[in-house]
Amino acid sequence: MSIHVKFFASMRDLMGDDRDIDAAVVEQQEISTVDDIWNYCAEGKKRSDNVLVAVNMDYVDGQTLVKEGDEVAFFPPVTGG
Amino acid sequence: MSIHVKFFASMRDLMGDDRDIDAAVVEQQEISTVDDIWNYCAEGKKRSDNVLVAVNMDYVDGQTLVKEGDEVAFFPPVTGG
Amino acid sequence: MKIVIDSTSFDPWRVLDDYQKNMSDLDGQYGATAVFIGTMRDFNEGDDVSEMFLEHYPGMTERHLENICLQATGEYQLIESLVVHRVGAIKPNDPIVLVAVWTAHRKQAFEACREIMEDLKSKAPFWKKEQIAGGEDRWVEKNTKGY
Amino acid sequence: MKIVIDSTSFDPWRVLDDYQKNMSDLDGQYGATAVFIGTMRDFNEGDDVSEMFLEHYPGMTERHLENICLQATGEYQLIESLVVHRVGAIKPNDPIVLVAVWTAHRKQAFEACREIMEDLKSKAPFWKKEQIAGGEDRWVEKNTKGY
Repeated sequence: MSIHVKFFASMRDLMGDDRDIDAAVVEQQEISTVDDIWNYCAEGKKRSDNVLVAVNMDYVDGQTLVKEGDEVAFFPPVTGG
Repeated sequence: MSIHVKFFASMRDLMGDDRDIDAAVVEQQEISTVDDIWNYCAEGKKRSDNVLVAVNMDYVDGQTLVKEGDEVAFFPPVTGG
Repeated sequence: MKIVIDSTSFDPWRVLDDYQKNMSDLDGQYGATAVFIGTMRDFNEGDDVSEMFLEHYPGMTERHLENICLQATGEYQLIESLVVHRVGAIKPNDPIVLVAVWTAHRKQAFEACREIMEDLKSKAPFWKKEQIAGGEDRWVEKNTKGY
Repeated sequence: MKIVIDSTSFDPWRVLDDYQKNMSDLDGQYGATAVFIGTMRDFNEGDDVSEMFLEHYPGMTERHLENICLQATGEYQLIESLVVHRVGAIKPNDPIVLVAVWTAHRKQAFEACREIMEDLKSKAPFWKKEQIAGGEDRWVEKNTKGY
């Protein structure tokens, strides 16, 4: 089990392709919230205030707890329609 | 030349068919406004507050002056759409 | 801009398809289309309605609808607009009215379509007479509220 | 209620015709239909746009659109609703989005259609990338205002 991290649209251009964070890494790095996930993946890049986050396809905020098996997605403001 | 008077929908049920008021009658009866037309045609029937009036297909009120050749229409609130 | 008073049943999607095909010189310009269709229901105020007759004031009705559309065109920068309204004998599930507008952006399309409909409902000279199942004809006295 | 994510071009009037034909058990019940269609324009923010790519979040997009329609169904007593949204490569004049609702009365139809569109524009996970004539691709940064 691991945490699946997805980036969409311009967020993928910034952060690279989707990635999995292994369970061992989650435990070792004490990754427990959405903010922790970002910090682990971002290599120092700042997260803009308008970046949206979803856990298991529901919108959440940065303090939301994540667990192994979760899908965490970061993406820019939506522009459909 | 005469004044053409039209009634629509439930107003026709109340007032009867369209009619023309001859120029001679217009002069003799001193018919000069929409209200005068109603009073001439209505034989004492009261005009409900919500009755709409158009002269030459434009909405007007009762004090509007009419002249020979005009088309004056009385009708109930509209219910299209 | 087009106004149609139609004494026979019309298919709204086909009317829209045809109208838009004739707008091909405007391809790429409009980003938003808003459409409203009013359809005859088979009940009203608690009664089953089997048929309806729609009377209008020939001449004034067309003129009033044109004025509504002209005003909306200026107020909302309409690229195109179309109004179709049935008259005469109407059966349940028949479309009664179609209002369609084409604009650059959605705000204008939504607002213009609704405003044209509200103006039509409150001022365009049409009158409905309902045939009630097992009862007499009756003139419809008022419309439902739009806001 | 139906949600469609479509990777090929669709004809909105035909989609509506087909959908409504399958609603024949509801004939006579709905008195109002409101439709919005968003179409790709050939210019944006002063530039000519020759093509667009629409990315989405498979799974979350469908789920979010379903939730929007479920909520609107309760709030506005929708009898039926349909949302179709394009993804992938899109050309000018292609329809991008279709929202349609069927209700008893017009107030609910107008309000539900607009609210579904505004929710879709502000929260449904879609992203547009424009191909500018003689320029580079660019992600669209924001939508125009809906109110």
